[in-house]
Amino acid sequence: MSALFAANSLGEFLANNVSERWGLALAAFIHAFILINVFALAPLIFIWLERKVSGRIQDRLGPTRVGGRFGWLQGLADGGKLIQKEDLVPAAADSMLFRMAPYIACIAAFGTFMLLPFSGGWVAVASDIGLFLLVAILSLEVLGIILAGYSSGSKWSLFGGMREAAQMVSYEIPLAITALVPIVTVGSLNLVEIAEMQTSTVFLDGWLMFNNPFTFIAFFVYFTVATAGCKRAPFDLAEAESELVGGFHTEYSGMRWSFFFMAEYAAMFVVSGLASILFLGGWNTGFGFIDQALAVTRYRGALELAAIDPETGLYLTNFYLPSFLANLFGMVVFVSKASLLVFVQIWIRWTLPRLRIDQVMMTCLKYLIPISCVLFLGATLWPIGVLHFAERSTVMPFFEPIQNKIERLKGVAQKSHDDAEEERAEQDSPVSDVKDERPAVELAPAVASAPLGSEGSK
Amino acid sequence: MDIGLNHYLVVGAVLFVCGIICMATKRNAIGILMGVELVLNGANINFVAFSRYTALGLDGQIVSLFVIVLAAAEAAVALAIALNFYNNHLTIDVDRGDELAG
Amino acid sequence: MTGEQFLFWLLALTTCGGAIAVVVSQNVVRMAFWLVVALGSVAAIYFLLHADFVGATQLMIYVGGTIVLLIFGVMLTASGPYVKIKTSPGDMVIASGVGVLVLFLLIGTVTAVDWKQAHRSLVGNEHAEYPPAPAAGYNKSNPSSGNTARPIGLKLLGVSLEDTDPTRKDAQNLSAGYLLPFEIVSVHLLVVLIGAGYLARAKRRVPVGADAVVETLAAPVPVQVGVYAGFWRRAAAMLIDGIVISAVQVPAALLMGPLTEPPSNAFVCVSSLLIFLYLAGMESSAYQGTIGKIIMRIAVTDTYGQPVSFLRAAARTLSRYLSGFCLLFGYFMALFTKRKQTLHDLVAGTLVVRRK
Amino acid sequence: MTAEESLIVKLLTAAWLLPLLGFAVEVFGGYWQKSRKSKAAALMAVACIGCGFVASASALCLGIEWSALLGEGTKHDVMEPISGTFYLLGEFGPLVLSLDYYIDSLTLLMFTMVTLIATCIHVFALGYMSDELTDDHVDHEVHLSDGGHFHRPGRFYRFFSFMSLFCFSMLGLVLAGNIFQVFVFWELVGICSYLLIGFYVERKSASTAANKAFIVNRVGDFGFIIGLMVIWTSFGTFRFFDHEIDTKPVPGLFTMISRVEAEDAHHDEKHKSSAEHEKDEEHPEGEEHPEGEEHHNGEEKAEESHPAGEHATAEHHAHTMQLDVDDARSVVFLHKDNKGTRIADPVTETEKSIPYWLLIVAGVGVFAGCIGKSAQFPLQTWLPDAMEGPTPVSALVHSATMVAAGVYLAGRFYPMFAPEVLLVIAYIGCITLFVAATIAIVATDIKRVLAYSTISQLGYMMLGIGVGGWAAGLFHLITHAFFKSLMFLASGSVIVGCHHEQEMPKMGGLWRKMPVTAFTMLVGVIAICGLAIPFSIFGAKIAFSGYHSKDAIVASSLAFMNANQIHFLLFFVPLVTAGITAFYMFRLWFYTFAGTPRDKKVYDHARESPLVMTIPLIVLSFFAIFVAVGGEVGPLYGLLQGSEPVHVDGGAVSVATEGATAITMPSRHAIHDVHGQAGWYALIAAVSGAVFAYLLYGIRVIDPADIKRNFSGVHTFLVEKWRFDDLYEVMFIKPVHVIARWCTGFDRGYIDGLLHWLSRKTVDVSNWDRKFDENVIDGLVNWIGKVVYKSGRSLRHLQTGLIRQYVMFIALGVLALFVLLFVMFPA
Repeated sequence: MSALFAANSLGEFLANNVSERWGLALAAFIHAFILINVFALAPLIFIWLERKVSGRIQDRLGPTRVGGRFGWLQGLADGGKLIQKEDLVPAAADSMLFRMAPYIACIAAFGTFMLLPFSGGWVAVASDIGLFLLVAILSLEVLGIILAGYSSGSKWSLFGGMREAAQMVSYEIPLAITALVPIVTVGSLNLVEIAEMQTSTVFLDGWLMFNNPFTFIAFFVYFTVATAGCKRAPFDLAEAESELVGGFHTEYSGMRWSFFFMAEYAAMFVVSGLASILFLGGWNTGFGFIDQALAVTRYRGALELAAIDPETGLYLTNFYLPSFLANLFGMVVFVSKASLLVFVQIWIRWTLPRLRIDQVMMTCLKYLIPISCVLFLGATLWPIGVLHFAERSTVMPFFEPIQNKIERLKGVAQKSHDDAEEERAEQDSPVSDVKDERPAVELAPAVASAPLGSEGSK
Repeated sequence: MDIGLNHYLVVGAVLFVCGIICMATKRNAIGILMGVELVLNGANINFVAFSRYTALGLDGQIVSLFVIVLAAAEAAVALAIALNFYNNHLTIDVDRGDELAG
Repeated sequence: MTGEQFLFWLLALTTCGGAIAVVVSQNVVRMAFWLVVALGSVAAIYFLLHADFVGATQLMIYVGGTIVLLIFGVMLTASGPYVKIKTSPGDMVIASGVGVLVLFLLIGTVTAVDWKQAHRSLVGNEHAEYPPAPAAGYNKSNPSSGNTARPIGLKLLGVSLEDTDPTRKDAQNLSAGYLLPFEIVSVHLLVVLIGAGYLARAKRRVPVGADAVVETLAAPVPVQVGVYAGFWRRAAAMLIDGIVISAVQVPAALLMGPLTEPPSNAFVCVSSLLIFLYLAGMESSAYQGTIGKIIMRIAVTDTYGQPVSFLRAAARTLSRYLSGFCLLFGYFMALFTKRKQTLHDLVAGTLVVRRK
Repeated sequence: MTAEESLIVKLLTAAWLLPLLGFAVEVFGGYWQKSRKSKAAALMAVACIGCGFVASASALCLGIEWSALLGEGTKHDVMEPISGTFYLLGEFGPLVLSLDYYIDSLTLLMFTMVTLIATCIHVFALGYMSDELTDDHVDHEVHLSDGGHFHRPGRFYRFFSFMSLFCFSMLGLVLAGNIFQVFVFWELVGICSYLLIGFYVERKSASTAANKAFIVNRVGDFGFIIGLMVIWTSFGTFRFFDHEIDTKPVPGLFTMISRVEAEDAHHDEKHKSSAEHEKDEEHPEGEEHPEGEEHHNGEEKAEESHPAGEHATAEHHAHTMQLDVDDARSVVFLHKDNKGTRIADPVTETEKSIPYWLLIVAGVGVFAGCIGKSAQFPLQTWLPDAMEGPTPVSALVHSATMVAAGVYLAGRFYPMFAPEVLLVIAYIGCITLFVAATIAIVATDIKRVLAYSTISQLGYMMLGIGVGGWAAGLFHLITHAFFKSLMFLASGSVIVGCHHEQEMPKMGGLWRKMPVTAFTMLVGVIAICGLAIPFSIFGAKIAFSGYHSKDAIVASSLAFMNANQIHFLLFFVPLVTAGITAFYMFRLWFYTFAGTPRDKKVYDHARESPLVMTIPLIVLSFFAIFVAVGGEVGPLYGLLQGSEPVHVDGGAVSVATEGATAITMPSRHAIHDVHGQAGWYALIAAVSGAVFAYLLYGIRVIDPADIKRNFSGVHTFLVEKWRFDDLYEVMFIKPVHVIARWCTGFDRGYIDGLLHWLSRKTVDVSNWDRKFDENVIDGLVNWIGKVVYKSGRSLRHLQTGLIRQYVMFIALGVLALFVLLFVMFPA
């Protein structure tokens, strides 16, 4: 269970402060609330963006009326309309599966937000296999599409579902492989760690995209594959209206129909966010001096949270405001990057014509999979080659290796932390006062090493 | 009641038995394949539960990983066989594939 | 009821319910749906058991992969959207009876064992903690996190992080690990992939007389279409090429330094590149073959008897490594393939034929 | 072992094993190929032996200390022997059988020579054997009963695979590190020659010749085996070199039979050598002999107190070596440490020794093998008959492989030979060279002349080794290999050019038709005769290789005669034979190439051979001219001296150092002193022989036919090869036939009768057995079969083909098993 909720900031904080059982439940609730209220809004914004961008590309204005100048409430208005519509189930449909399918698609798309970090430590589940789990959950979305296509009892839907199944299953393979290309460089599947390692020294040098030629190409391959995996144009064969009416959602209407679109836009955001974490530095800006300062601040914050009182052996959970602000800034950076990539996807959709289904499949199976395999092989051999021939860990002449950088920044944070400790110790002489001022939680070593589940049952 | 090893083993047993019944009753080849998957999953639950509740350690999880991977391979081959069966018999009903009956 | 208990009962319910629904359903797609429910719940049970990597794998492979394949099978084989092949009620009753008996047997067996005592006698410590601590993850500061990806990876290589008990002598030692099973499973997967593709492939028939048609097309080197070069002839050609290459390489190596010392990386790289260019270049040239092939009167063509492009020749040269890596088996394939093709011939789609 | 040494070992191993690989590939690939028109096997063989040559030459370049060879310093610094074990075949108590290697400069030289010549011959054979490149080869020399000729598929691949095996065997023999391994490869060489001589197996003459060669060789090998037995029992090891058994150092054969300074050398010898040395001291060129200088220095270090002039006598005295014998001079002690003191055998921990006569038996036994292999008197008869094989085979057999093996072994085993054995060798060689040369005078078949000349030259080599000119003998082996292979290939070219006409009386004037062949042949003839311009130009004589080597042998025998006046024949016979050699070789050349054509048909059809055949000729003639350049101070001789056994240098004395039976081997110094003198003698003999031939056959001053008429008795005797074949017929073959007839009678009368009786009884018994079998056993088996069949028919209804039922069966079976378990083990 704790693996599911292994959060190292909010969950632990609540577990330590409130009570272990209810703390975790509370954390889960808070996460869910944030997900629904913040990121379910993201599709609405992106739908508005889509209409706006398409309008501008087609030399028209797009929505203008609802919500002030830019029609920015258009998405909400659409949602309101859709909720009011009748929830239709065709007579030929397999009604249980028909009703169930949109939920599966939606849950799979939104479930991935659980693993997507937004800033240093700001993640619901900081799993060591975050990337793996994220891709696994994302791949469940196809199930909803297939079930929708099958259960509608319409041949257009069946064709759409079939195409979708073939396309998504095929594109999952290059997606996973290209996502593994930067993994080879950093050596971790933990998305937080991956992003933290991309702190730049000078300008953009920390971004994994610029780490070596293979990651550079891999970014573009990944982005193409991710676009196809989200069944976005020019790969939107599952809902090609000129051929299949509406594809798998031909028979859907109202809220169930809109669930598919929420899922689609959520998935777009997730793959774009993943792209920015894997290739574009995550919440790092790319400017060396800013990144380093922010990283030191974040590490300092982590040290403050995990500080142990040397006399009592208790955790001192200090709240460190600069760290919080740095994380907030990081989130802004991250969301901007991801949104930019979503914008590019929209841009592509309204620029490029649609492919034929056999072209789509051939592109994937004959080109993208071999290319991604070659990239993976190259990314594996590159560090060995650089180490062997140039006798250094990177070809960049003046940038330091990833591991050294992290160690150095952590060292700086540790030093400033120690200095602050000393300062505090000098200012506040009596130990008991300190204990009163700061919230302290007793965590005996034996308990700390025992599983939370068994602890709860004792 | 504390959740212990027995609970998980019973869940595994239920899965296993469901798989057996599935294999024994479904005339659809795909259905039989699903029964096989259920049986394998029942066994896998046992492995992982033992890895948690006994001194087996990570070995149980590794074995279950092997099982999962091999089950995927088995599913691929079984589906290919099912497709061939369909090509040859124009049905997926396994009761029709009794050419070798004594 | 603690959170764990609640989750367990919930998941047990969905798992067993899903499984039973699979049995009861008569529609194959519904069966698949309930199977997804059951298997997804099994993945959640793995998370509950601190086996996060296994759980993720279960999700990825079973729920994400196998189920899709199953639905594929359904769609390709069903003659209509609602195919129901009914089971006779008698069968159902008998199977259920036997199933219930087996279930009682299993439950009886499971509950008959005192696991706590069994664990303690197995460990050899009468006061061992039961249940034992979960297999510790990589993250030592947070043992309850269940991060098992790295320990499992290391375990596959034979490093055991979980045994920190200093009294156990072999605890920190390297063992053989699961590397060999891992490799075997990998090869097995590859074989299955190829085999499944072969079984499920669309059967195509090659038009009769394809060879005869292409014979009329002009080719720079007159070759005997359909007269494939034999293994020994090709081996001799390779031997000659080896002599030619070493006749250049060995003096060059002697210039670089004494032969007893390993050559420099730059030398290896340059000579590998030159050898590659020699092989691929000669085979795609108007000679259609290396010096050894010219001497042995054989030539490289594509499957239509035409000269090969440089790209194809390059692919052929690179896939020679493939032939070499599988214990030279790729080369020996020329002994028994129908058109005397080696593995790299098959990969690049080339033939080696006799010259006129 | 340094990296360089291990590289040499690897190179030589590669050169040795490549032909074996080639053999395997050729023989199987050839067997399976569809058409017999493929040259692939030949190219493979050429490639293998060519690579072998490259590897051997590289090893030669790597292994030789060139500065020591060409500059100052002793020749023994040229190369340290490399030895070791490839593979342990088995251990039988203290006796170890293994595949070893022993590499010194001689080995390297032999490798390079063998591979070079074999490469040339292979290339030549590409052209020579090309008429075998057919699926339907007609053998015109085989007449069938219906009057037609014999038809068979071409055997191109077979020829080259045998050639590869031949090269492999010879190289293995050279590389061998123990005498047993030598024997193994010795036999392999024998079987290869058998296969190749009998290549045209359908021809009666060819198969007979092959059998003859094989059987005659077995006679020699019998002696070889006796020698091996003696070595096994007395020495307990076969290895040449020092090695270790269970970490105990065990000396090899060569170290066991090391020499000590003679206690009292021959008075004459002492006197003479001291006198010569004094003369040498005054001579301005005395400093030219670095080896002498070195010993000089060594002596100075040992006895510093002696003034330089006084110890000169002592030096030569000290250098006369003798086997370490007991006081009764009948037992030779083995095992000595570096300082020469006797020690116990590390394995058996006893002081080991061997009776002196047994040592002689061992030496003579091993030499008997050499007699057979190198066609020495009295086993020389097989070699001329071996001409039945294709000419490239003859070239290979006569130059680099088979016959060279015998001389090589004699040289390699030299440290084991007691002086008495050496005397035997010398006399055998002496007789052989004379007998063969006389027969060659009257032979008319071009290949037979060459064959007898080979026997004669082998006699020279043996003589050289026997009289203590170790390096001279092997020197001649190398040079002879080049010019004899050259001449054989040239004769092959002539034979091909004349459409398989081998009789010289039918040729003549061919040099106009085939100039390259004629002049390369002339090079070979001059080389073998030893013609030279005996004046120094740029410090070296203008001479072909044969002059230098033959000169060295004659010089050795002259020195030997000086030391042992009683054995004067050992000098005069070779000297005279040198003249005979020149005579018959020029006779051959004049007969074949000069003068007017005698048979118009042959002449008209004659043509020069293709390039693939002439290029090897040119290559070989180049080597025939220049291989021995510099003579005694040249690189080749220096290389040979680099692996010369230590005691050769100073000369050895026999155990009986007094009286008529005493034998004193000349020291190198002594040989060198008579070198110039001997060179003049040999040159005069050769020139006179050549002039005589020119008079007889070149300008025909006297008609040879007249001579033939006048000396018809001698001529017939010579044409019949000294009647050796008749002698053997009477001595061996007839008695064997008589014994065989007796055995046949015994076999037919007694053994067959017993067998017939037994068979009748067996038939009776089996008749009874059959009745029992048919009634009792078959009835039982049939009953079981019926029962099984019936039950099978009823059981097969269980196999419904329904997978679901099978699943149920499994589940029920498991249930049943568990129920059974609970019932039987209720706890």
